[in-house]
Amino acid sequence: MLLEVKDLRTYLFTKRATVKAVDGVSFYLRRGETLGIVGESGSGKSIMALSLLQMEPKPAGRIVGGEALFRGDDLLRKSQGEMRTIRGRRISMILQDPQTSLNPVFTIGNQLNEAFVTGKQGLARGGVRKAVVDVLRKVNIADPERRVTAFPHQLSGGMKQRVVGAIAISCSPDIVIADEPTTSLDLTIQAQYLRLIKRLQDTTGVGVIFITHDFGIVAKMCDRVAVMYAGKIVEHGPVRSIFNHPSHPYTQALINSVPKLEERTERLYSIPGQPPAPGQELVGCRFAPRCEFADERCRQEYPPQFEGLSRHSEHTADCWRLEDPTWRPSRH
Amino acid sequence: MASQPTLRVEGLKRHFPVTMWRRLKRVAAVVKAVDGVSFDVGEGETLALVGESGCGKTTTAKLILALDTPTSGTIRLGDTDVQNLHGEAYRHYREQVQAVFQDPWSSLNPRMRVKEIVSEPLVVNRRRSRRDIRARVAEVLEAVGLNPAHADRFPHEFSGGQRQRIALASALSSDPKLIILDEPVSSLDVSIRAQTMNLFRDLQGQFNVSYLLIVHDLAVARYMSDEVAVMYLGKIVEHARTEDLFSEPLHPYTKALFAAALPGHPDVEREEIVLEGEVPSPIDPPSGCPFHPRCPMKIGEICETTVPALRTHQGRHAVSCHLYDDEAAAATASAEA
Amino acid sequence: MREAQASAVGAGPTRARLAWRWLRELPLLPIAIILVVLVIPAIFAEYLAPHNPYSGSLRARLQPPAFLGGPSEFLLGTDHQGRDIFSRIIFGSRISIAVAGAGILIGGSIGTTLGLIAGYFRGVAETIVTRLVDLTLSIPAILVALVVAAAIGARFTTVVAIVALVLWAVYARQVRAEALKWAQSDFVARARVAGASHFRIIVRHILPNIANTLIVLSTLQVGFVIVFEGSLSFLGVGIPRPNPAWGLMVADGRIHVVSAWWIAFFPGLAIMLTVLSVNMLGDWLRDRLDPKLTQV
Amino acid sequence: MRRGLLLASILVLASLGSTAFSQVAVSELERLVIALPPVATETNRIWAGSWVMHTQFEPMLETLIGNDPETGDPIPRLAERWEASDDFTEWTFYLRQGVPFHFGYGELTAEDVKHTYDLLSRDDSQVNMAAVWRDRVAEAVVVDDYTISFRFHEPYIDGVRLFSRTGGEMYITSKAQWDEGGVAAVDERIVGTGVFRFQERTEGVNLIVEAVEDHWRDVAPFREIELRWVPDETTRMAQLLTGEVHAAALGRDVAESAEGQGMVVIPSRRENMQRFVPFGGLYFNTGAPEIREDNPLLDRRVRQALIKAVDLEAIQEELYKGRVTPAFRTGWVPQHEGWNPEWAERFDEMYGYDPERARELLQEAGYGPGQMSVRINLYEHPGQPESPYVLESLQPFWEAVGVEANVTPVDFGTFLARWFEDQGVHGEVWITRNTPLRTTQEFIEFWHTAAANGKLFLDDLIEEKIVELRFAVDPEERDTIAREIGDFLFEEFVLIPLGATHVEIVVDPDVIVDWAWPGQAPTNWTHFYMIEPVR
Amino acid sequence: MLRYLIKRLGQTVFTLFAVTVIVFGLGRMTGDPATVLMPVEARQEDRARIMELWGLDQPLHVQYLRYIGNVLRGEFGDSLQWPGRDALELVLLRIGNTLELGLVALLFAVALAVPIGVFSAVYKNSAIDHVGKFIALLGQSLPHFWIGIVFIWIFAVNLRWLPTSGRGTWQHLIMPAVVIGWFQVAALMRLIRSAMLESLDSEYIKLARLKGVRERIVIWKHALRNAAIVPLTYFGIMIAYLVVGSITTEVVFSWPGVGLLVVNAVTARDFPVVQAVTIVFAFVIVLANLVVDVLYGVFDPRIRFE
Repeated sequence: MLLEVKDLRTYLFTKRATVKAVDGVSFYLRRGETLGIVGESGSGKSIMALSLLQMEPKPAGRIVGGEALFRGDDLLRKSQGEMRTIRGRRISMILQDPQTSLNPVFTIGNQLNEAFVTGKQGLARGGVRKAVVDVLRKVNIADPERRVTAFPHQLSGGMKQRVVGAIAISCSPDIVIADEPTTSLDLTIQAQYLRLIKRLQDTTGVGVIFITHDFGIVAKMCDRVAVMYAGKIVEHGPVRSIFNHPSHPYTQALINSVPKLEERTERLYSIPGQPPAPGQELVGCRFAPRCEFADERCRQEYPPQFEGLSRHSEHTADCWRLEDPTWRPSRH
Repeated sequence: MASQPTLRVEGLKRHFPVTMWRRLKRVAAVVKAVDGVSFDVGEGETLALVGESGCGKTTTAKLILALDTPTSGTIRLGDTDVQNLHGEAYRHYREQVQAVFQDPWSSLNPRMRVKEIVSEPLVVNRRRSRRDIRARVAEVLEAVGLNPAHADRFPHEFSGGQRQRIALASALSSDPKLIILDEPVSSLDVSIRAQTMNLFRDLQGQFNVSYLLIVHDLAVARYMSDEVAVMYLGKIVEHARTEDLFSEPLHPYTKALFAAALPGHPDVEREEIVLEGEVPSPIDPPSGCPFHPRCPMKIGEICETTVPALRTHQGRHAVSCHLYDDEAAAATASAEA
Repeated sequence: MREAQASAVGAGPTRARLAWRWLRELPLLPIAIILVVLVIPAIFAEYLAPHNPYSGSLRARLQPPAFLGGPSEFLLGTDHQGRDIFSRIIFGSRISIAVAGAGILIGGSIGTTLGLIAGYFRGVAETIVTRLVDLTLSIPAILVALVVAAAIGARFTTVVAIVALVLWAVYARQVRAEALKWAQSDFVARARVAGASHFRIIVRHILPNIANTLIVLSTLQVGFVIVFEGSLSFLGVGIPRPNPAWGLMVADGRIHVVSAWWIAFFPGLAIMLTVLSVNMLGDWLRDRLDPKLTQV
Repeated sequence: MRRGLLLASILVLASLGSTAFSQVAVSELERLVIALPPVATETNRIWAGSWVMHTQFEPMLETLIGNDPETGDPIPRLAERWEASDDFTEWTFYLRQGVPFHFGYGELTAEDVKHTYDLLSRDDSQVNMAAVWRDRVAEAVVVDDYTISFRFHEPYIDGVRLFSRTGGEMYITSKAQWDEGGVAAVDERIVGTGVFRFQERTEGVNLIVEAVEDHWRDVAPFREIELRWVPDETTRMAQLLTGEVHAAALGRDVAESAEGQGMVVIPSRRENMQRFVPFGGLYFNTGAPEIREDNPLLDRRVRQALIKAVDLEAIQEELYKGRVTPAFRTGWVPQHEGWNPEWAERFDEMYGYDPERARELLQEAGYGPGQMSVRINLYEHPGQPESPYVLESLQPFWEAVGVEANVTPVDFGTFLARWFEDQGVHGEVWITRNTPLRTTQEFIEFWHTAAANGKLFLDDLIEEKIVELRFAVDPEERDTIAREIGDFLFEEFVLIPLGATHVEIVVDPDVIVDWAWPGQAPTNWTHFYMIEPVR
Repeated sequence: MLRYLIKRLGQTVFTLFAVTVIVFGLGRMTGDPATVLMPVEARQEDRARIMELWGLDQPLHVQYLRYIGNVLRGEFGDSLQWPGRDALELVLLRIGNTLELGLVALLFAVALAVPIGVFSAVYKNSAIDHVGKFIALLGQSLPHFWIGIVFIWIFAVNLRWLPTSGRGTWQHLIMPAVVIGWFQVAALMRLIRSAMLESLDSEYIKLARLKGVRERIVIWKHALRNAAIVPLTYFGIMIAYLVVGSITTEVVFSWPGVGLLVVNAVTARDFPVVQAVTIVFAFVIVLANLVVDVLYGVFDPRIRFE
């Protein structure tokens, strides 16, 4: 087990309210595996990912509980100094927006150098330069020797994102967390980038946590998927199991509300209402106010986790409805 | 398609001159943002303009909205030519063509109350009594599913989906013939998109309005539109009824887009067409077919030298690609015969 | 960024509740100082001032403050004309408000108008305005003040005109940049699509969105104006003499710094407290009204 | 004294030289620094500016006739003796022999004196007496190397003052230098015969002079003196207190502060200036239509009321620190022609502080409370830091008797321009001063004749009398005419006489023991060789 | 870049030309210098003679054309107040002193504003933030001439640490530079603080931290380098304020700079000097803006001067 997160809680303490952004999240990641974390904006997925690296947004954000065992070591108990040796080297991250995630005033080479220098103190000067060019080549950047001296604004969006990718893999980390890395890319560029990630994963065996709001990316890229809603993972399981037998009403609704390219949809399922506002005190199931199956208990008490859904041991979901075995989807 | 289209665009071009200094020499160049685009939008119908960023779809929208002036070509709304509108005719056009923009956060003035935003197209164009305006605001707010009692609130008190509804209410308030929807759902939360798209579709019938949908997401185009035009580097490369296009995409670029689109299910297998490189700069567009440098089905020199015309293929499916030259020629021949 | 925005809204607290929150977080100390030092004296000067601020008795000049053993009738002592410093400071608040108010109002209006025109219409108007701004900023205002005062005399109107002359450029620069930004916003595009006239767009759409900037900018200028007016007084081209302008009192009292330090000290303190509080309030408003910072 | 003046001009005085001051020793201090407000014109060109700039020449240049440091009386300096012709149209000077110019420019001769005269009468000469040098002097005749005669077109009584520092500006400079390098050489450095010689000048910063070794007359008390131009009074005081400068010119309020810190105020030995507040625009003889009939100041009662409303003693004691001599009739001094001792006796009755009487007078003149207003032109008169305070202090006095006083701040230069235009200051008051060195005739000519700028109070009577005075040679006759004019003006209440003040310098008693200078020159500080260092 | 420079130089020339027009007009508004410089006793005809000598008796447009002609040749004429001294030369002799003071003041302002700005952004709403802001604001709340004399009083007269005034050693520079510079700290600090807040909130800072870069480097290299660009645009205005501040401060500290010169010159109606000072000031300010623009390009690679 590469990473095992148990009951992670990160709250944002603002003057007006305490926002339970991550409210008891547990999951795990194996070597070479891709885990998708799907959720809408505000579901807490990004804060959750940052919390793993003790990078929760300060000063409001604070990790208030749980543990994150990386190769058995609890990341949450480490000092900032220790975390620095982990960030970038053992666990790295690709951020959402390539336009803003590269520092506009430093060259590509400079920013990659830094990744190497902080990562591997041992490298000599020439070695660093060679390594920089190598890693740029690895992410399919043409003419890497020349690109080293370029500033971010001189590159296209797709290239920038590859540079961010290069920074992420520069120290051969064990885990790469990719936070919506393709949302701002065009369709054809997105396809190129996803292919690149897949290839890099195949060659290096790195574990990838893919954070996204798009089931399409999950379908294409992930082995397993966890669905987040309002700070909680409401359903989790192997990707096919989830697609074929979504067990939580939210998962079902999400899958049904997305138009398909492959077939004509007469009418999409429309999820009523709005996602809960941060700081809104919620008891019971977070999705209950928008759920067509919700009853009084759903609104009062948070449901337990039901395991082994669709006869798959790893498929879990939090929904009272699953108490009734008839609702539990069975494997075909 | 109705006999008299709501909007008819013919040979629309928008070229931006740019001057650059290269090694102390002044170089004048032209960005051909929109380069000869023609299409109709039928009454009560939806036409989707699909393409990647920089393909000219947004510039086209701006031209139709008269936020920009075309270099050449005509835009007609009913019988009115959009160029050189003045006075009454200009106000009339402003009432008839409205828009909903992509970003619900920046497209509503944060300093105005909802009722002011919604009624703006009414207030600025015609003298109407306050009571009429209030009634109309309530009517359209109700239509988009918002509580008319909230008309005194400010936009920041609403969520993204609600804001997009306000934008739609505002667009509908002057009873327009055409609304331009510029990426209307792409910045909304996933769980909100479906309700918003359904709303757009429902209201189209109710208000008998035509939509010109600017979108990059093919699935959204399929769900929302009656007709689809695919744009690449300022030109329409393929144009057909939605079902025709999705059942049989013809242009290699359209095919590549389909291939690149994300699957709806892990088991969906796609043809692997991965385009190399990026969209060329519109300052220096490639000669011949603009797509030829990236085209996996390039047939030869003709692609580099001759611009393919947008020709009808099998009835109503228009495509601009040399692959279909023979067929088109045959069709023309048979028609002549 | 968007994520924060989306979440910030959600429930949509009412306007009243927002206003209440806003009030509760007001920086009380600066506001209290502004009220006590500036606003209340200005309104009730006639009732608060124990003496005539314009005339005193030569025989009672340079009296120390009452609490330092001076005559009990002069709380903060007297100046070189035997005038009650306390009364003069009270009346001086009016001049500070008038100079800052008029200067900022005139300079701000001109600068805002030209900035809006330049930022919205671009083109020739923008070129002219930016050139004028550059020109204004490249001639030291104090120098102009010296020359103008030599020519037509130092009067209230001269001082206000000089202040306005400096400020308009500051406003025009800032407003032009903001107008430029907002002119490209989607809601302005929507307004144009709706058929709104340029005037309506500028007044109803752009101006209200610049209002915050204007408020913050103006607050921060108040301090500058008061200090600037003092500098003019020091050079003898500020508010004319018998007037109890704070800057003038400090300038006049400087020479007594050894023997009668209170003449310059108390008006100096009034300036410092006012400027400090106004700036603190300005900074607070800035943190509060600048959308970039409120979203954090 | 006026008799003495004439006497002195005819007398051949023995050379007193410097013998009386030979005990002066050279200070240990390398350089004495004196902080002064900047002079209007810093230059080596003696013809390029007016009296107030001459302080900078004082250490380096000398005049034909000197002034006694204690009394200001004329004493021989570069001229050993002098005489006037009987009709006062020719003044002859016999120069001291063997007086060397600085920097080896040879000995002083009559040619140098003539050269200096040429400079002062240049077209671009801006000295106060430029008109005299240009128009009243017919020619300067070099009789021999050590004798020179100045011939005048008409009688010139006041030659002694003209050729001393108290009146004229004839600071003798070297012809040899001019012949060698012209004006450029003068701009480079100034060549004179004084106890100190030019060393270095930085415009707007300072002027440094150094002692002349084996000076023909005196021993320089300091090796170097720096005149440092410091515009800000408070800064001058700070410099004095820290020991950065050893003497500083300070206003009386600031001087008082400095005294509190152990510094010492040295006033000049004699009064330097009479200060007064004139009532403007009293032009009774011009008939100019611009003269408003309704100007209340035209009424003598109003003028008296405005004077009696002012507590002069309070101003003298509080603002001038009591270091002021009453001037009962400004422009007239006991030493000069026309003085009437009765003025002092009648002063309190006519001019004394009496607000009640002031109110009555106004009532009589038809001005009840609030019915009359006066404009006070407020500015700082150069070299008079108290002047704005005085002007400001008038307002409450006048308001107290029901006269609205509009204090209007003006720039001094702008005000001068208005004043010099005939009707510019009609019905207004301001502040100015007169040097008591000026003869009565000069005073009257400047302030009371239409031809000059002063235009304080113009009347046909004065115009008649002044002509008489100009051509009168008999001392008795002159005295009578001058007194008549004085009596007339005394009765007319033409100004508020603030009194005569000394020029002062504040010194560090650890460095300077005393400085004897008469103060009787329009230029404030003179006799730098008289600064007595602490040994 | 070259084209941009040429364009900017063109604007500079325009600005300076406009300055000459304004300065000429203002100068003539103030009345005739003969009244001020000549003795009170001088007769009107003597005054007229001098005015003629100075060419001030001509109609205004003639004077103006002559003036422009001279200015184009770089001649401002002789000072009226310092006879025999070329006005421009007088100004140029002293501009160095003013710039020396201005630069040290600038350094002081930067040295104080940058740490305060950075720390109050990093530790937003902490005690450091508040104390830093207070120090910065205090400088802005005190008129130059007042704080100047208080400084002289405390540090020169009572403590005897520093000389009261004048120019000479580096100690002479300290008080006037602090007085001028301190006034600018608040504005600069505000800009740095908000730019830092924005920068610290950015994705690239997040990424730098994710790379494992030390916090010190994150703040002082990544964040500050970006945040420094924003205040840089303010430097042009700041130079103008420094120049303005120098006028009062030079008077208080008897600093032999252009400010001191011009105060005298205005009082004396010394047109040639006032004109020369204004144009030299304008030139310095415009040049500073130009340098700032070029520096902007150096600091921000995104600007390409198109």
